[in-house]
Amino acid sequence: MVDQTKSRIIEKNRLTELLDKLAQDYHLIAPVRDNNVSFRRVESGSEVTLDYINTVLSPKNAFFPQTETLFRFSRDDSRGFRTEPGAEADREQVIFGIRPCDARSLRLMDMVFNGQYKDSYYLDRREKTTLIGLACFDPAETCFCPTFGIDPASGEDVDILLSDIGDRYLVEASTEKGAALLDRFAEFFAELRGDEEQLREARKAGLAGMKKLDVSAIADKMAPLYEGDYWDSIGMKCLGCGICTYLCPTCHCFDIADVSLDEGGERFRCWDSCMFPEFTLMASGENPRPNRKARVQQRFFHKFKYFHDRNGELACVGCGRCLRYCPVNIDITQIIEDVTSGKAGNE
Amino acid sequence: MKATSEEVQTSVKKLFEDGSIGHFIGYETGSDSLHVTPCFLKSGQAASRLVWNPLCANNLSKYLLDFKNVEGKVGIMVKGCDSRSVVELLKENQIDRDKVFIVGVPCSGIVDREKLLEVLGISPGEVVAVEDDGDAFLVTIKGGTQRVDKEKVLRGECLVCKYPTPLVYDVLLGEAVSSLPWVGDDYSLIKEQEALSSEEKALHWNREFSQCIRCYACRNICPVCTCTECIFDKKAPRWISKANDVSENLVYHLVRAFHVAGRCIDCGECERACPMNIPLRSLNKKVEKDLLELFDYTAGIDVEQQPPLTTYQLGDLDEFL
Amino acid sequence: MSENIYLPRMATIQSMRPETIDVTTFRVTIDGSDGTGKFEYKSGQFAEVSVLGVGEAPISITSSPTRPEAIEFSIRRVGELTNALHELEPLDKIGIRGPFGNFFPLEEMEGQNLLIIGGGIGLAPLRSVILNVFDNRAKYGKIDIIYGARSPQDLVFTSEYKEWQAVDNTRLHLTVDRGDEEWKGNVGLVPTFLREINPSPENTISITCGPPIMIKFVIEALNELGFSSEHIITTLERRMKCGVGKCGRCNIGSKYVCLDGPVFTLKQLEEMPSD
Amino acid sequence: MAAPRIGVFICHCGTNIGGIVDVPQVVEYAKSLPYVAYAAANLYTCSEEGISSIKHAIKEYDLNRVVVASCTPRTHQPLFRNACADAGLNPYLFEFVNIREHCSWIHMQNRREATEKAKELVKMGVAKARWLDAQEEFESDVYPAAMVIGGGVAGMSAALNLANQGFEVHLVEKEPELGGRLLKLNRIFPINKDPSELVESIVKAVEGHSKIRLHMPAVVKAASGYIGNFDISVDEGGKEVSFKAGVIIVATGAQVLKPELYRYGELANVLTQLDLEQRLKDGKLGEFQNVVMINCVGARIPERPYCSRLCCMTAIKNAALMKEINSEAKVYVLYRDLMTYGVEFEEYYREVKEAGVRFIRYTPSNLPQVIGAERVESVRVYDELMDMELELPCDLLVLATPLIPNDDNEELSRILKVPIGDGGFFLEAHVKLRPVEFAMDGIYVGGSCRWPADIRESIAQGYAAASEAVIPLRQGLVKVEAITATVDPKICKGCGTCALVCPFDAIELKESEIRGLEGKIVSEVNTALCKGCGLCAAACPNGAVQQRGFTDMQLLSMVNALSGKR
Amino acid sequence: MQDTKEVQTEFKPKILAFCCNWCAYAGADLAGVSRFQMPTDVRVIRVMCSGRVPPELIIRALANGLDGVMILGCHPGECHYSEGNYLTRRRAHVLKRLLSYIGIEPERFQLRWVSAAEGAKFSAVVKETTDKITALGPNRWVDKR
Repeated sequence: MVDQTKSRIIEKNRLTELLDKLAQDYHLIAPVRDNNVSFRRVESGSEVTLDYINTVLSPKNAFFPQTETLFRFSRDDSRGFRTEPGAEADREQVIFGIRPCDARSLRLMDMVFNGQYKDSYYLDRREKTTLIGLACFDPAETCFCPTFGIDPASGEDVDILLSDIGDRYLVEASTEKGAALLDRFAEFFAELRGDEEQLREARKAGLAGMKKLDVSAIADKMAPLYEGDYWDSIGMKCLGCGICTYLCPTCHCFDIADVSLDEGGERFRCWDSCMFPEFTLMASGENPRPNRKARVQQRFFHKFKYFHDRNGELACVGCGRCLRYCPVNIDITQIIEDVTSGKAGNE
Repeated sequence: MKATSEEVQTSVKKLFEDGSIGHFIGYETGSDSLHVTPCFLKSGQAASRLVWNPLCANNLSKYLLDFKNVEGKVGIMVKGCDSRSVVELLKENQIDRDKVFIVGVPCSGIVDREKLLEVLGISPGEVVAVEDDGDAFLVTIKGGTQRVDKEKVLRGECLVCKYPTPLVYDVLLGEAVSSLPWVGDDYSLIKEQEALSSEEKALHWNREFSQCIRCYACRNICPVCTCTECIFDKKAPRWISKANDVSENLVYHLVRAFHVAGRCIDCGECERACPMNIPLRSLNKKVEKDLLELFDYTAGIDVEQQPPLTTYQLGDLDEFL
Repeated sequence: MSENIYLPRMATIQSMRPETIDVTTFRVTIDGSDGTGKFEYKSGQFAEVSVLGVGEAPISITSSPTRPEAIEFSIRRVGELTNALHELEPLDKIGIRGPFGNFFPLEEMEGQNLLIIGGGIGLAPLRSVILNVFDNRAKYGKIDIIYGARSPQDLVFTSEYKEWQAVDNTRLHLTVDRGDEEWKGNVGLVPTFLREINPSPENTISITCGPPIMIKFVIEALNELGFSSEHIITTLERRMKCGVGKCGRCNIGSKYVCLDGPVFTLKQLEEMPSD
Repeated sequence: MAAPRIGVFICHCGTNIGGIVDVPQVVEYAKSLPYVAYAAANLYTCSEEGISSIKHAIKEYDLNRVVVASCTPRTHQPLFRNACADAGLNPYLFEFVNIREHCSWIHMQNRREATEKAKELVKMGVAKARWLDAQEEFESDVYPAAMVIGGGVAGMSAALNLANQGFEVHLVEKEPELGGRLLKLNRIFPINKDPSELVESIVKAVEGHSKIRLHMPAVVKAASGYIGNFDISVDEGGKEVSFKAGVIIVATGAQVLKPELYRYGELANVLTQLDLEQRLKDGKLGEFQNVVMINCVGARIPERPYCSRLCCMTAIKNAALMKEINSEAKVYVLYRDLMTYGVEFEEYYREVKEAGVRFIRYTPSNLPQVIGAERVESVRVYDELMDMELELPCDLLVLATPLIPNDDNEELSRILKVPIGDGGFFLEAHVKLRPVEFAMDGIYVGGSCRWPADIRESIAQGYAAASEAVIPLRQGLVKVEAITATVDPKICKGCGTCALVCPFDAIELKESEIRGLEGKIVSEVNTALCKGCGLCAAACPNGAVQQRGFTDMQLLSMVNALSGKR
Repeated sequence: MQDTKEVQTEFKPKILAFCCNWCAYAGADLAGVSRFQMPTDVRVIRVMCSGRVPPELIIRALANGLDGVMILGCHPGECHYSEGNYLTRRRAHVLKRLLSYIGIEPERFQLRWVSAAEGAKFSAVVKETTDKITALGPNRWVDKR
């Protein structure tokens, strides 16, 4: 149901103008088409494209950049160092056009970066970000977000949701932060005309055939698959590249390394992937996950069991990126089906 | 005649039966009708899974490295381009010819999925099958069949393919294809790039390299990237920082282009694998073009041919400025 | 912005004591006189030790919290960071984050006999326990320390053995895989030696640390000797980076070695996948 | 390995460096560099005082690396390396930085920048020094025997020379008789003597020498090993004979081209100069009245572009002889250019000309033509100098053809792993610096197998090769280069790229015998053959092959240091 | 990317030269002995053969922000190791073209032949290269890490 009080509309032809305005006041991150469609920092509304199903890279970069300075250091005259922390997020940011699946992934990432030890870099950015989502009405064949209880047309995990209902967008704020932003840019928004609910429902027809798998018992069904040869052929096929993990909106693994210059340097973190052999390789030369099979297995166990055991959620939002971009077409939905149907154990 | 999936299945089955092979690497239908995926067989029973169609893009030859220590011969399906990487693997002693049984299939072009969808204006779920039909593909979509000109929807490497028929094989299924009618100047795109100013080139590549996420898919899928430990994974010396910035990405891509110089056979797998759509073939093609112009060398043709950068002629070009 | 969990505190190397050809014990104090210099830890925990410009690695603490004057790390040269550490000199600065991870349940172990089994550099975290229980000697029963290394030259903390042996109701059993002319002690692998010593499982908790292959056979031997899996405690090694359960590489099943470990009972290990 | 403690010594070199570069400033800068435990200036580092200050500092400050920033390593490196060795430090833990030739002397007008550059050069040197490793200089015994291949005048001269110095020599000749090409000659220029006198005396000396073991007729079938230790196997009249040699001299000579020009082989009165000599020698020439000789037959043409050098003199010599036998005879020499180099030859040519031999110049665009059906009756030639066509009566046409490489050169090159140059002759290591050696240590070359040589040159080169070869034989030990290549078999993938680029065939693909890698095909360096060029290290795609003293780590550290990275 | 225009007046390039021990390094020595004065922007790294310099090192140097890299080796036919410089020549041609393809001006990577007797040539090469690279301005591909 459209909440009349928190909802507005914006005419399509005013969107660019709004984005221009947002870009002035915020770090505006939005989908841009280059060789591919990816979220990027934009300076003006005209750079933004909304003609895409999902971006290649999820917007996790905006909270957990691929490379991020943890602190800098400088050498002093003796043998010491002076350290200073990496930059805080210097301005409030707006992510425009985030899909409900990617928005959900942030909730999962929060579980990692919050907790006993708080990752100030991630949390700081998270706090300073307003998410403006874009409802999905034309999902891709590879999409299966309903599997994880995600409604691709809902604004559950965003501050504001835009729904394309033809000549205008329905604009719904679902948080205080969202409502505040709507107020601030009230000039661009108009009152509802009344047919919005109906128009939106009509658009939802496109979601009818979406893949929805039953994952209610997947964590339990994974456990016996630890041994056995189900993962052999997947490991065989896997090339050990980082596409699936780097494109995954829920994958959060990173490495930490130093840069050393004459005058000082910095310690940075950067994305890392459990698909890489070096990920678990110890200095002694031992590697607890010595082959592709072990690494593939870790990835799926992490998503469908380990993460669940720790946090009570599955670490997948059904965005389909890993399936869509895997050069050898390893199909996560097939694996879910194999596991949940019991086929995986019987091979 | 082009070989059919059935022919492949029958012949692989027979190879298992007569003991010629103990393993087979081929293709099977993937997650949808526009995808195939590598398929590994240990017996002839499952041979009916095998397919051969214009979607079989993967160069399977790299998987041969995983079968070095198995009992019996490994059968593998290769297209023209794939056979050339087999030649390179043989050249560098990475595989043993006596342990490999090569099933060659002449190929008249592989579909570029994205191009096809764009040309037809459809989504992948609507496609039922894609078949080769001479200079066009027959695309069966829900509710009919469409004929699409190959030139509009072929993969980039297929548009300049000079070796559609495998150069090395134990058995060839289907009729050899000697040349492909659409292949013209292999290097027209490279020449366009070469003609740009340094500033334009730098701008262009800066933008491209800044997109790279260093997932290493281009390296890992590359059939001639066979190092036991890649220099980019080494810690001492550290050639490249894990930090993802343009200059590190530059080092990665240039060194990679150089490392496959004289070995790259333009199977296009790097570019196909790249999720960010970086035009990686452009770098490799550039080197390929120079090796041809400077040293009259083409990779992957002859096992006995000495790699161009390990040899010289007194009369090689000496002008540098 | 809240506290930066990745920012190390600076510390000063007070001394470096060579233990073997490739193991050195670093004695370190945390810089800062304003109370930030405090570093409270328990036996079995580790710290992330860094050389700025080179990197960071998890290192188990080998000193005992009962002796708070300095923190000690016994470090073997195996990789980039440990090499860099060995190339430092006293008064050089290093970075310390931590302490991290869990610890040996010393309180639960009170009143029990202790069987401490170490191999090679694996004695480093055990030494923290050893010194700790020595300083609380009355709380524990009999202490048997079984320690082995590849050769007499590979034994660590040799300068302290005399002192250890002098402690009440404590025995130190040494063995080496290969002896030399001067070696008068036992020659043989730790698990074999353990069987020969034949300790009683009664009222005894065993804690062990060493190379994975040794741990595997020590556990086998302990099982044979009748130790229950709740009473076999070991500490694990994994590649770690962040030390705080975020970077994702040190998990065994759903446990992160850096958060939930490194100390585990055999019972806990048995419940984990054999990763 | 202990932590690096680097000592840096900056040399004033009197005012040579100190007058331009602010040495104290460089010393202070050096002290700030990583791992530098000590830095000081010397007035003259190479003086006794300087050397002892290095030795003293090594001990006093427990230094385990030394960097000297002064002049060029090409002259002073041995001195400083020895100083390190004297102080108990492996000499390869020394690194040289050149701040004189490469800095102060070339930037005399810019003291500030010269000082900055000196600092950076020191920084790079220190960065490399941090990664230096100790190296061992291996020595290997030299088996006191030589193999000389070829029993011609060059080979025999070399063999005699070595044998006379007391070394055992295996002389391998493929013909059943010693003497080589000389046996076929009639007279030798410029002394007009019968060569048999010369040949006989040398052959006698060779055959009678107790130190020379003749293998005849015999060909080399296989050779393996390296300087000091070659294992050789020869086929001696169908029997396989094996022996060891410390050095090898290649003196296999050359052959005379039999042309397919001027109807040679078709008409009975067309001979080569060598045929002519044979007939003269055998006394079977018969009557002649008009002799035409053509030079440069089959030489200096696109497929054989070189000048064989000897043929002109041979023609002149034989022309003179014709005149001598029949003073009435008309003798014409048709030439393109005359190669009569040296005072004696020029003189000889003039005399022959005065004796009535006519020299006519032709051009390659207008070759002489042979007239006659059954035999040559005349030769038509366009005389370039007189600008007219002549028809020369001719009852004997003699063709001067070049020396060409022996047919079996390639086979021998393969067996000995020594290179052949463009024309098919053997290729020496360096035309000026190492003219009678191959690049591969312990193998030497002389005589016409290297390039057409006359008798005098052949003898001289035979002696030259012998005097080079005798050095390792006399020393009894050879020092093997310490700056050699190494392979890490763990990461080597056995692609063989390194072996392909190695100019010394020092790398082979072999099954590893290392524990854990048994059976893996990897590259293996034969340190005795390796000359330390580092081509393999640059060609290896993943750094499995390294060059000692110039590792990737060391070179990259220098580049990074220059770039401000640590 | 740096804006090249702004800094042009102050710009002093940093150039690296790999010199073969047997020829160019000796040539550089001779230039010194002869007191040929030249720009101060070139730093020499001695290698035993020009063929020792792997392309990785050149690419790394340029990505590190150095403004130019030279390899100075023996003239063809004069390699101390018989053929090292011929292999260098092939590699360098391919690399130079590849670098130029991505916008690194050809002047920034040069292979030149300098014998032990060519002190004057060494000096000329240093001067010429320095001038050219100074005119080009700073390397566009600058590393920050």
